[in-house]
Amino acid sequence: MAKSVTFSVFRYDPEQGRKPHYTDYQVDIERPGMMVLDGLNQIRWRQDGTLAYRRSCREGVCGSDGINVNGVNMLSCITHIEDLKDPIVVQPLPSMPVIKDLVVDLTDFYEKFYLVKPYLITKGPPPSDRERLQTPEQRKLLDGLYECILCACCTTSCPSYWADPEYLGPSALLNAWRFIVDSRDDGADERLEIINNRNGAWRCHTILNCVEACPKLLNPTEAIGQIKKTIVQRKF
Amino acid sequence: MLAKYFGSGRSGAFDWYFQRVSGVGLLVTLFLHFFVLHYATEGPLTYAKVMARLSSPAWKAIDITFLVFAIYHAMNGFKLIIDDYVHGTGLRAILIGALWVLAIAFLGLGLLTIVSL
Amino acid sequence: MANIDVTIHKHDVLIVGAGGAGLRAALEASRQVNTAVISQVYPTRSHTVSAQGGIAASLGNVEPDNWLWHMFDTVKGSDYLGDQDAIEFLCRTAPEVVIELEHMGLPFSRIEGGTIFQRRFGGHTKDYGKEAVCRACAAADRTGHTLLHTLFEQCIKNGVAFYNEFFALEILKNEDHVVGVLAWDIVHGGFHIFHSKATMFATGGYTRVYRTTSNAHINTGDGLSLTLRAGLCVEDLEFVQFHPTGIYGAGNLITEGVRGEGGYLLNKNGDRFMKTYAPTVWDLASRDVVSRAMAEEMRHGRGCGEKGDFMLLKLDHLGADLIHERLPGIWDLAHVFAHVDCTKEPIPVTPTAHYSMGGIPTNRFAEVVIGSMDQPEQPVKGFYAAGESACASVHGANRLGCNSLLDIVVFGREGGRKMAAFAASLGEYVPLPDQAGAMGTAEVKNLLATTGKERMDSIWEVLRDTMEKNCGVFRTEETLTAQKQIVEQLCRRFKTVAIDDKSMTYNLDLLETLELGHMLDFSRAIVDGALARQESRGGHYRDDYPKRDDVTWHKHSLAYQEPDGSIRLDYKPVRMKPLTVPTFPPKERVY
Amino acid sequence: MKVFQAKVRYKLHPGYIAWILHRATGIMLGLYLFLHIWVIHHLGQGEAAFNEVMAVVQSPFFHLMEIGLLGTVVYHGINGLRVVFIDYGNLAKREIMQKAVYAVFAVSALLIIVGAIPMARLALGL
Ligand SMILES: Cc1cc2nc3c(=O)[nH]c(=O)nc-3n(C[C@H](O)[C@H](O)[C@H](O)COP(=O)(O)OP(=O)(O)OC[C@H]3O[C@@H](n4cnc5c(N)ncnc54)[C@H](O)[C@@H]3O)c2cc1C
Ligand code: HEM
Ligand code: SF4
Ligand code: F3S
Ligand code: FES
Repeated sequence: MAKSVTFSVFRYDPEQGRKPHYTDYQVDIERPGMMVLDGLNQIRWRQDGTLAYRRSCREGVCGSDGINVNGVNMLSCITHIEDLKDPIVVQPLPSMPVIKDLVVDLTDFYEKFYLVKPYLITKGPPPSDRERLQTPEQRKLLDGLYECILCACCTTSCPSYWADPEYLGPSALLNAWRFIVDSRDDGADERLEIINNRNGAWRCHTILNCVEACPKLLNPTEAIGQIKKTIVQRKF
Repeated sequence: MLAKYFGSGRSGAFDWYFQRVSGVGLLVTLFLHFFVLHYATEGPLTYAKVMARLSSPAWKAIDITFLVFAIYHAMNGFKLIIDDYVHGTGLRAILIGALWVLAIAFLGLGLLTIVSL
Repeated sequence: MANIDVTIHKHDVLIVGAGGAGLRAALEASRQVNTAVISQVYPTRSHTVSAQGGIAASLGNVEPDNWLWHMFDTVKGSDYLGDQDAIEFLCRTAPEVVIELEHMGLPFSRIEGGTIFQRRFGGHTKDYGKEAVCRACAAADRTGHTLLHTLFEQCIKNGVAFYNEFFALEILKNEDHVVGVLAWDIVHGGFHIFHSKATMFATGGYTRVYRTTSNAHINTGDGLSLTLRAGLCVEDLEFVQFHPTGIYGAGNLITEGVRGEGGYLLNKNGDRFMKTYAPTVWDLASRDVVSRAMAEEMRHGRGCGEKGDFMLLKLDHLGADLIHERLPGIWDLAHVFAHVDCTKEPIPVTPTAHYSMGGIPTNRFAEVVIGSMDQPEQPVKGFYAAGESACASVHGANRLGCNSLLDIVVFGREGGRKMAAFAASLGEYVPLPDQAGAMGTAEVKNLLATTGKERMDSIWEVLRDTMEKNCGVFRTEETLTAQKQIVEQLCRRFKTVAIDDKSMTYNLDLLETLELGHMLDFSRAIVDGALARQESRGGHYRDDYPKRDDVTWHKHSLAYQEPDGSIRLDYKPVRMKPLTVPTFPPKERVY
Repeated sequence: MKVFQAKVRYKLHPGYIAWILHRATGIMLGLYLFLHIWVIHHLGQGEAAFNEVMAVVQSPFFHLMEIGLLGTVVYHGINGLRVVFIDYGNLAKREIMQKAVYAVFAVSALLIIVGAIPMARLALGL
């Protein structure tokens, strides 16, 4: 197994005044099942300590490490090196300002998320001594929505977002829908008001890149479709 | 930054919905139009053949529906594209305004043609 | 390089760490006073997001339950080292805080009738140990994720100030009063002093010092060594929990919920070996017991695979439907990290370093305290701790599954309240000391100026391998003495370590090296504590002292750092008196 | 701190290709529509004007162009249906979405070929 693969990594350091460039590294395949993150760690620890990237949980649940590998957005920690074509081209998430190397500025992404009021909004007080009731069927509506880890893989893969940075983007919309369909929530009106905007749901052209990109196998397009239909239903 | 998301005029719900409605409408009328024109009519198109068909009121009605759908759909489609790529509010207003003028002009022209035949 | 800007911020309450504990505290405090949170990562990247199985509370939705049984289980699980006042508070408050979470919007799974779904979990029993009980309130197998996200959402709603991607470097003290924290802005570079009236550490666990671990890269226990360096003590670090079911080769956790739902462990002969080690609850015994049983099986050549170094966790008999509904995340993990479709085949597992029972000593109000055998505990003014980085101590020598998420919300909330009250009562800010942050700024500046060949990786490699070998599931005088020397030697090497990256912007090299410094510091406390403790209790198992020794060792270890970096040990008694109920006296622990 | 905007280079997924084609065909159709109305307007000018236009339009070259038009319309129309069914159907489902795109390609190709045969005959004067 003394094989190695080439990582062609996007490098950019704002302090060096140098244009972005790609540096090739040889990564040794030490064991089967190595992930792209293991490769990046190997480079950082053994070859070039200046490489910067984000990571935390290393098991695909925290959403730190969305990057673009061979032209596709993914989480480095759950992408097997052996499933990729050599050389492996590693880039930061597209369309976001690059802070350094693979680290991008996600401020805009987070602000879009805050904008859709991603928290339970209730009008009446909850029962004093027990949980609000929600049937398993009602709870099932949240499946495929609440699992979002805010990794930004979807939004940064969306050509509509590239073209129009004011677009809310699939992740924010999916999270909005997560609350709108929650049987305990009373904030649908407020949220739909915000989303029913030229930069809201209507900028989605059902391109489906977001669905291809989502590492948690969620389906933002479907959620956006629900939002559109709901708004249309309420209007006409 | 919130301000951007509020009160910027038309929401887009109407545009979106009727893009679909007109699209499906078009699918039907366009099919008829295309089929009749290119397959159902025998041999080379002549003035007489076209006029004969067009002067029947039923055909006029169909063609008018087709025209309205098509103009709306195309104009709205172009608006969608302008919305995507033009971010300056002023420029966008001008372009979309121009689009409206163009669309109405061609609608008039088309109607005139159909009715006057 | 010599001049790096220092920016000063003022907030009534400052919380370091945006995991469940930090966020719960922030939410509570922000209702009353100006509150800020600094975190090394964006809040939802905190390690709490990984928690799978559930949060314990005796709601009794599925079958009758009672907080006293929960308390009994927790005391017994802790191998009688837990402080019983804190444990009573924990278990009694549990239903209230869980319901509160639901009211905040946490998407718990539900049962018919619409109440919160509960499942069985290791060590949780009914009627004082009779049989397993459904006590773990769960959102599928993503309970931590939903908990963290829900708390974060509420914090957004409440306008808590977040300083994300800030790395705490030093605790600032004026005399014996904690007045804030010095931090490094990871994204832009630069020092920031956070001046506060009350400061909480909720910096999470420390098991990244082991090679096989279920923990995130960021779980490097920084909070503990910062506390040590501030001249305060840490408690019970030798108690590290090894979770029985980490994915073989990777360490990622397979929740105990799998066994709660009916999965079980097999050895190479296909035997359910747990029946001999825990005749009552079998696979649902406490974690230390199961991990040790597995290690024991492997020692006796009954492990699976060529090297006999893993066991099999079988769950395919549960049926694909149940797995996809209740354990969808587990299916993913097994698929991605073990190449196994767990609806068809068993998952190869080994014990994996999982949870840090030890931490910054606190009382049940999340106030950091200092005490000793003959000196009653005294709060440190303005300093609080909660969550995995704290030691209340509700987990004693071994934590029960699902008690940690409970711990972080109960003591996070309590700490938040206490801090808000303290900050309000304080009136004026206690001034910053002269030369505030001199130590932390020097540490960073020195690293940025280093040249040399020693690299952090070669030191860390050795540290995590040897900690696992010498200070893991089984320990002896011999291995621990060896480990003590190894860590000392690594500390010496660390003095000459150099970093490649000298830039201010997102300098990961700097961060990882700082973190390694932290790990080395508290590893010494782990090893020294373990070496001194000549008994076996909970997560600390000494082959040379296989019995629990309540006469000599029924006490908490405390570790202080000497100026030369070595560790001085001290001890304090276990708080045996609960708040309202009689004490559960130490008994032999059988499951 | 200066920040750099990464160049977008994204792998083409079926859905992405389908959208690019839809947009391209949409623009072409829109332009054609306006042209078409202009041309047909000449019908109103009487038989002579009509025949003049027709003489041009009935040439083999234009018949071949019409095949292009057919292709554009058919693809845009069929894909338009897919787009409608993404929201008012279940074509956004992960398991189906790619298949739906391929189906659109296949059906369009089929229709185009079937439709093009008589036109090609006309064009080539067969
Ligand atoms: C895989 C797994 C599954 C688990 N499952 C369960 C379960 O089912 N039930 C249960 O009860 N428990 C479970 N646990 C345990 C539980 O998840 C953790 O103990 C708990 O989440 C810890 O929360 P915390 O808030 O204390 O710390 P964390 O969530 O770890 O947060 C630590 C915070 O501190 C910050 N921080 C750290 N160092 C610094 C620094 N130097 N400067 C600035 N910020 C810093 C980090 O950014 C982070 O925000 C599980 C643990 C694991 C690993
Ligand atoms: C004369 C015929 C037609 C013209 C001129 C035309 C033109 C256009 C244009 C310019 C667009 C915008 C493209 C874009 O948003 O990228 C568009 C979009 C669309 N068209 Fe057509 N089209 C025609 C026929 C049809 C037909 C027959 C359908 C079938 C149902 C259809 C369905 C759609 C749909 C659904 C969209 C919206 C795409 C979106 O919102 O992303 N169109 N069309
Ligand atoms: S929807 Fe998927 S891709 Fe998008 S942010 Fe959430 S988890 Fe990431
Ligand atoms: S990629 Fe973009 S356009 Fe819509 S379907 Fe996804 S959000
Ligand atoms: S490191 Fe957490 S998702 Fe990859």
